[in-house]
Amino acid sequence: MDKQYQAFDPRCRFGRKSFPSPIFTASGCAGSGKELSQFIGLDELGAVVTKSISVKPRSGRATPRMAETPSGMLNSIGLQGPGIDQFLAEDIPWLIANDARVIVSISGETIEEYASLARKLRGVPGISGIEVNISCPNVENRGMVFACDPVASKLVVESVRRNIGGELPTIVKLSPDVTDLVAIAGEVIAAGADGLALINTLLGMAIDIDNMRPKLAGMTGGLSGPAIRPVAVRAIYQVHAAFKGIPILGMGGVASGRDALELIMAGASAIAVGTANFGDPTAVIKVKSELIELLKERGFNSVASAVGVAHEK
Amino acid sequence: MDKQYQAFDPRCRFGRKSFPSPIFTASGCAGSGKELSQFIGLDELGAVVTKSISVKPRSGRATPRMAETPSGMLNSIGLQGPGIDQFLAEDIPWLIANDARVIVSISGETIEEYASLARKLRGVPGISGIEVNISCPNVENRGMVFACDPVASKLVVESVRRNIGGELPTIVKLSPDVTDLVAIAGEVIAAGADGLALINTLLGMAIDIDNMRPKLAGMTGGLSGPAIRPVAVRAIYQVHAAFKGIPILGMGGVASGRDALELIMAGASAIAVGTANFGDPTAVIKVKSELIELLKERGFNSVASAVGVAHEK
Amino acid sequence: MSSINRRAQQRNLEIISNKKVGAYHHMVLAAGDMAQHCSAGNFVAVSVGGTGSSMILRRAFAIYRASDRGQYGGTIELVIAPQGQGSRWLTSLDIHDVVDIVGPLGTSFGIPTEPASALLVGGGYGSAPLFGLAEVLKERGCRVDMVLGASSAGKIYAPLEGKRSVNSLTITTEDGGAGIKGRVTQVLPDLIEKHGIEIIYSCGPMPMIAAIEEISFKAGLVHQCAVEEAMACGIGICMTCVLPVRDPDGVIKMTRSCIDGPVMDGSRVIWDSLRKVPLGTWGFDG
Amino acid sequence: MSSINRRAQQRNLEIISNKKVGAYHHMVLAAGDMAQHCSAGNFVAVSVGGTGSSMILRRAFAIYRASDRGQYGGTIELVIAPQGQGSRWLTSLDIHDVVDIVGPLGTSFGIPTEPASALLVGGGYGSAPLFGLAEVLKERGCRVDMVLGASSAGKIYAPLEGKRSVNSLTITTEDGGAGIKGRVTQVLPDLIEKHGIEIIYSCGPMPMIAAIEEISFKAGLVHQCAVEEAMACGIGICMTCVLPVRDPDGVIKMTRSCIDGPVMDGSRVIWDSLRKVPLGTWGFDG
Ligand SMILES: Cc1cc2nc3c(=O)[nH]c(=O)nc-3n(C[C@H](O)[C@H](O)[C@H](O)COP(=O)(O)OP(=O)(O)OC[C@H]3O[C@@H](n4cnc5c(N)ncnc54)[C@H](O)[C@@H]3O)c2cc1C
Ligand SMILES: Cc1cc2nc3c(=O)[nH]c(=O)nc-3n(C[C@H](O)[C@H](O)[C@H](O)COP(=O)(O)OP(=O)(O)OC[C@H]3O[C@@H](n4cnc5c(N)ncnc54)[C@H](O)[C@@H]3O)c2cc1C
Ligand SMILES: Cc1cc2nc3c(=O)[nH]c(=O)nc-3n(C[C@H](O)[C@H](O)[C@H](O)COP(=O)(O)O)c2cc1C
Ligand SMILES: Cc1cc2nc3c(=O)[nH]c(=O)nc-3n(C[C@H](O)[C@H](O)[C@H](O)COP(=O)(O)O)c2cc1C
Ligand code: FES
Ligand code: FES
Repeated sequence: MDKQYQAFDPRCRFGRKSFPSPIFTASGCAGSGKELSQFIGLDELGAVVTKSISVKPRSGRATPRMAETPSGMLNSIGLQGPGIDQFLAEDIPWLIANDARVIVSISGETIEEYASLARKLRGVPGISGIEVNISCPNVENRGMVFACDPVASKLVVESVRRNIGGELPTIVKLSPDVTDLVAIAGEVIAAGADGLALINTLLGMAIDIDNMRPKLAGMTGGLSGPAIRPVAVRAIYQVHAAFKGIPILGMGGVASGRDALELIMAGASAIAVGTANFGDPTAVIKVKSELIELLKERGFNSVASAVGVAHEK
Repeated sequence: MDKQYQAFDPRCRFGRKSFPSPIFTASGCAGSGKELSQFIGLDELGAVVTKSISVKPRSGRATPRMAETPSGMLNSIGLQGPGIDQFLAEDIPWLIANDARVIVSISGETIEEYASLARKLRGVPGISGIEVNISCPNVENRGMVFACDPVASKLVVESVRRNIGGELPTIVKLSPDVTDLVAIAGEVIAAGADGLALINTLLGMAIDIDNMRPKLAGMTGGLSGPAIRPVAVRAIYQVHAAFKGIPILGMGGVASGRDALELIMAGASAIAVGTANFGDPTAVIKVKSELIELLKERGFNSVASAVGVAHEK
Repeated sequence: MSSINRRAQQRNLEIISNKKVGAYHHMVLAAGDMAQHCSAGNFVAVSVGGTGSSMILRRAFAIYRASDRGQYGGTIELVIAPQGQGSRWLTSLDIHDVVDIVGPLGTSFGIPTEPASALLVGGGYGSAPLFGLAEVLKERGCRVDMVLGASSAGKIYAPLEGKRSVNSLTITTEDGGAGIKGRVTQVLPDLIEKHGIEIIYSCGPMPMIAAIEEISFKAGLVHQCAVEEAMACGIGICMTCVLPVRDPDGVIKMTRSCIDGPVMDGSRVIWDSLRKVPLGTWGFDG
Repeated sequence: MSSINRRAQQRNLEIISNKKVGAYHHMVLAAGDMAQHCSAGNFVAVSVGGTGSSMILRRAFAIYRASDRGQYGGTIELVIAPQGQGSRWLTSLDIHDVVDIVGPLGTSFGIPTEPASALLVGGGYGSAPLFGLAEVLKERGCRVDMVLGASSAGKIYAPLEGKRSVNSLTITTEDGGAGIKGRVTQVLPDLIEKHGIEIIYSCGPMPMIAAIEEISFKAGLVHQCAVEEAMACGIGICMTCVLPVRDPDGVIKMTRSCIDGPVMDGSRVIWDSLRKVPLGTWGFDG
């Protein structure tokens, strides 16, 4: 069959769910979805990954909450959000009514909070998956971030899996700020993760040399954007090398189809776009069309067939 | 006394040594010193920190050894160098003859190699300090990087301190790629470090989407440049908060006086400039004069008085 | 759920004029039909630095004027202070260069349904959106008095044609280089009394707006202010630009200034908790 | 210890011409006295992207010509292929724009002390340094034949004035769009025999140079080549630009192409181990 007539298959798969596009929005980088829908059709996305939702409403941190850095930015939002109940009553129905596939990102301060969020989400019609954001301080263990602790990470994932059932894919989002990422990935996979999301932001700080204080009210913040892409590629490559069968939602500094393809060749099955949305509200659409063009140019007839090709000799 | 007539004190101190300028070159980013001396007077630097030197000559890695990334670069040189004996016979005398103060960076694959390097350096006339680069794979422990292992880090520093004597300040260079940097800093301080160098590069990777392979022959490489500055500021801030008395040689993405001041306010006592030298061979001189100007504008009459001011309430 | 300005579009606009005026640059962009959707108080988000730039976030600029007729079709005008890297890049552009703009964004100044006596107070480039507002108010039969303040004379932006649309213009500078020496707040009480002011509109640095709200509250006036918080996206998706605002039900929420602002009811903002999360805020967890 | 070109300086140079020629841009820079220090084979390291750029490393460009007289004083000329972000930025600059340049850098082509018959072989923009070399060789009484190859006709850089300085010019293109269809290496053996070539100079892609060295070796000729390895600094301080080279004592060392090159003795480079560290290299540890 002539190459140009061959259908291109852009799908990707996490657990039991298949998604029609490999480009997602990253958690916390698409508002409620509604705002972005003015610029793009949400149905063109693989899924909207919601901002991480907590059990209770959260005001988030004081401002300043952001600082631009070279090819990146720091944020310290503090998971501002309406809490799971209002979220399920308002945000989710709107997204579904507007043809978006939805992956709900959840965050907790205790293992029980994660379990309780999973119970609330189990059986909610229309959602396509759960992303477990474990880059949150564990109040039961001196505020040590779950994702930095293999045991706590594992316990969170086990309790989510127990409560969510087998239907909804559980994607666990890891932090790159650890000595041994592969070990932590191994723990959460053993605990039942259907996929991994790599990477969350790097811990960073900026200081205002005029007022001589940290620029962010929260002192430290999460570093995102193109600056961190090499760390994302490395993380995805390492984890894919160790666990070939586990799909990875890759993210970290993707702003073009070339960037997305880099992460896919490292081992990501799909790509989430975060910070780039701030600079360009149509970024996801551009990334998607550029990516598919680049894949076709290279003779791939599906996204899946390019996943991890940089590992081949 | 009128502010403009007040003498400005640019000195910094590590252990028993005082350095006349707070700006150093970062290890591996100034060649042998000779190349840079065509553009700048080496005596204007606090010190030249040499490329990390090994016991034996090393060819380093295959090429490509570098890839540019957004506001940063990846390198995988593999510690190419002549070995300590030729280094002491040729590089050191040249540097001293050209009025450079010298901090010798050492790297080993075993604890015994670090000890042996320290013995060779003990009593070498004219050198002003040792920087212990522990971001090297430990061949006695499955290649795990020393700096990622608190126990191995401590053992290295203890053996260097034992062999180097009390005269030469020992500055230990840490990797940011760890879960708990403050814990590792604590270990090396307990083992006798006179100062810390923060930060070494972050582990990263880039993939060439045309040939579909990692861009670097060594697959992964060290990410440096402005992209990582927020991580450097955070690392310095955290470590200075925990160990106020220990001087820090701050580095990571410094390319201007403003950048240097940011790291100083976070807690660095002196600054090393690395990647910026590649983009601008006179970077160190510009950083130095801009820094001193900025400090004076803010009413500081010494570098030391600005160290860590961002911690004050 | 509040939502983004429904008229917002993303466009590449050509610069048709870029002139230094005092401490600022006055920039005119050929905006096509974007111009006709702009209301006084709206802003645009401008991409800075060009391809390969290390600056990844847009910069917000108040729309100084928007006009949908004229030689170039619709135009949008901005008043830009060259401060940091992004604004300096923008002001260094040449005529015919093209900039990537998202706009119009945010809320606009509410216009009284009946003619009223309005006082417009601007600090620095904060005067920009007030001239367009003044024109609208005049058209609606309002009396419009204006006070502009800045640290020095060069930082007062008050073009001739702008002055025509106001009944009186008072200028204050902190160094006394032009007008009255001091701050805008010093002259407000007298002006409020003298002109029988019923509504205050303000735009400028946050401490200035906070001080105006105090005066406005004491005088029992309506106060619409355009706030300025650091914004990463300008379109409501990043949650960086929040400030504590009391909603109609009395609940304090961390509210996005890019979509529920920049124009807000001054009496609803918790001014003494700016850059803080006040105790009792919805979801307060600290 | 080898050392950096002693004549290297850092300067801001004004662009006085920037013209598209085939697939390339020919750029002329007002270089003042930097021009008089350049020899054929030297390169310059150019800062790209301007302030606020995310590109932090310089780009190396061979000096096409350097002239120390003329309307603008000394000039340096470059031939630039717009490939990636940096070169595209550079070729998009206007006349009077200023670029930050470090140069001249690296080694230059060695000139025979006695007149000799020389063959100059260039691939793509690799022809650039060969025209200046041809002039010098002609002045020294050498016979100069030239072969230029590229994938297609647009990628042959061979300006009229350049052609004047050679005795013969053979062109090869892979698609046959100009000259002989094929690669430069196909035509070399005949030319070597026909013109009694004693020395080969080459510049172009590394696989081309490797193939030329094979021919040169078989024919027992001297071969000076200008190599191209990715360079982060261009001045010998980063150790990224190395390749395996046998030194005069027969020891293979990973040698910096920015200061011990770009011009090297082709017979010393370990061509079958390019991008590798050959077994037996000094300090080999893998
Ligand atoms: C609603 C709104 C309207 C504005 N209108 C105008 C206007 O009409 N004219 C004008 O000159 N400027 C205006 N600004 C400020 C403008 O957006 C830029 O912040 C300012 O030009 C400095 O950016 P920079 O790139 O030069 O500085 P940089 O130091 O490079 O900025 C770095 C980052 O900090 C942010 N930042 C820096 N200063 C401020 C500030 N004062 N307020 C908010 N964020 C800041 C920038 O947006 C950017 O993200 C407005 C800001 C907002 C939020
Ligand atoms: C000694 C020397 C002489 C050169 N002379 C010329 C010349 O006369 N004309 C010309 O057009 N180009 C020349 N080049 C190549 C030039 O330096 C750039 O590499 C090329 O323009 C691509 O850079 P970019 O910014 O457009 O691409 P990008 O993709 O943005 O480059 C990213 C990085 O990769 C490096 N890189 C990319 N391609 C190459 C390559 N082929 N060789 C080495 N490094 C590369 C770049 O230098 C840069 O650091 C020369 C290179 C060297 C080392
Ligand atoms: C403003 C902002 C808010 C974010 N909020 C969340 C969040 O709520 N939950 C989460 O898991 N990640 C959050 N992230 C991290 C992103 O989802 C993403 O992992 C990271 O930013 C790297 O991708 P990027 O470089 O494309 O932004 C946030 C990032 C930003 C910039
Ligand atoms: C090309 C290159 C070589 C380096 N070599 C060494 C080295 O030999 N030893 C070492 O401790 N650090 C080495 N580093 C790390 C730097 O000293 C520095 O810690 C790091 O690059 C961060 O600073 P920068 O962003 O200013 O470059 C090297 C960095 C680069 C870019
Ligand atoms: S600026 Fe992003 S939500 Fe307001
Ligand atoms: S390019 Fe840096 S050493 Fe050659």
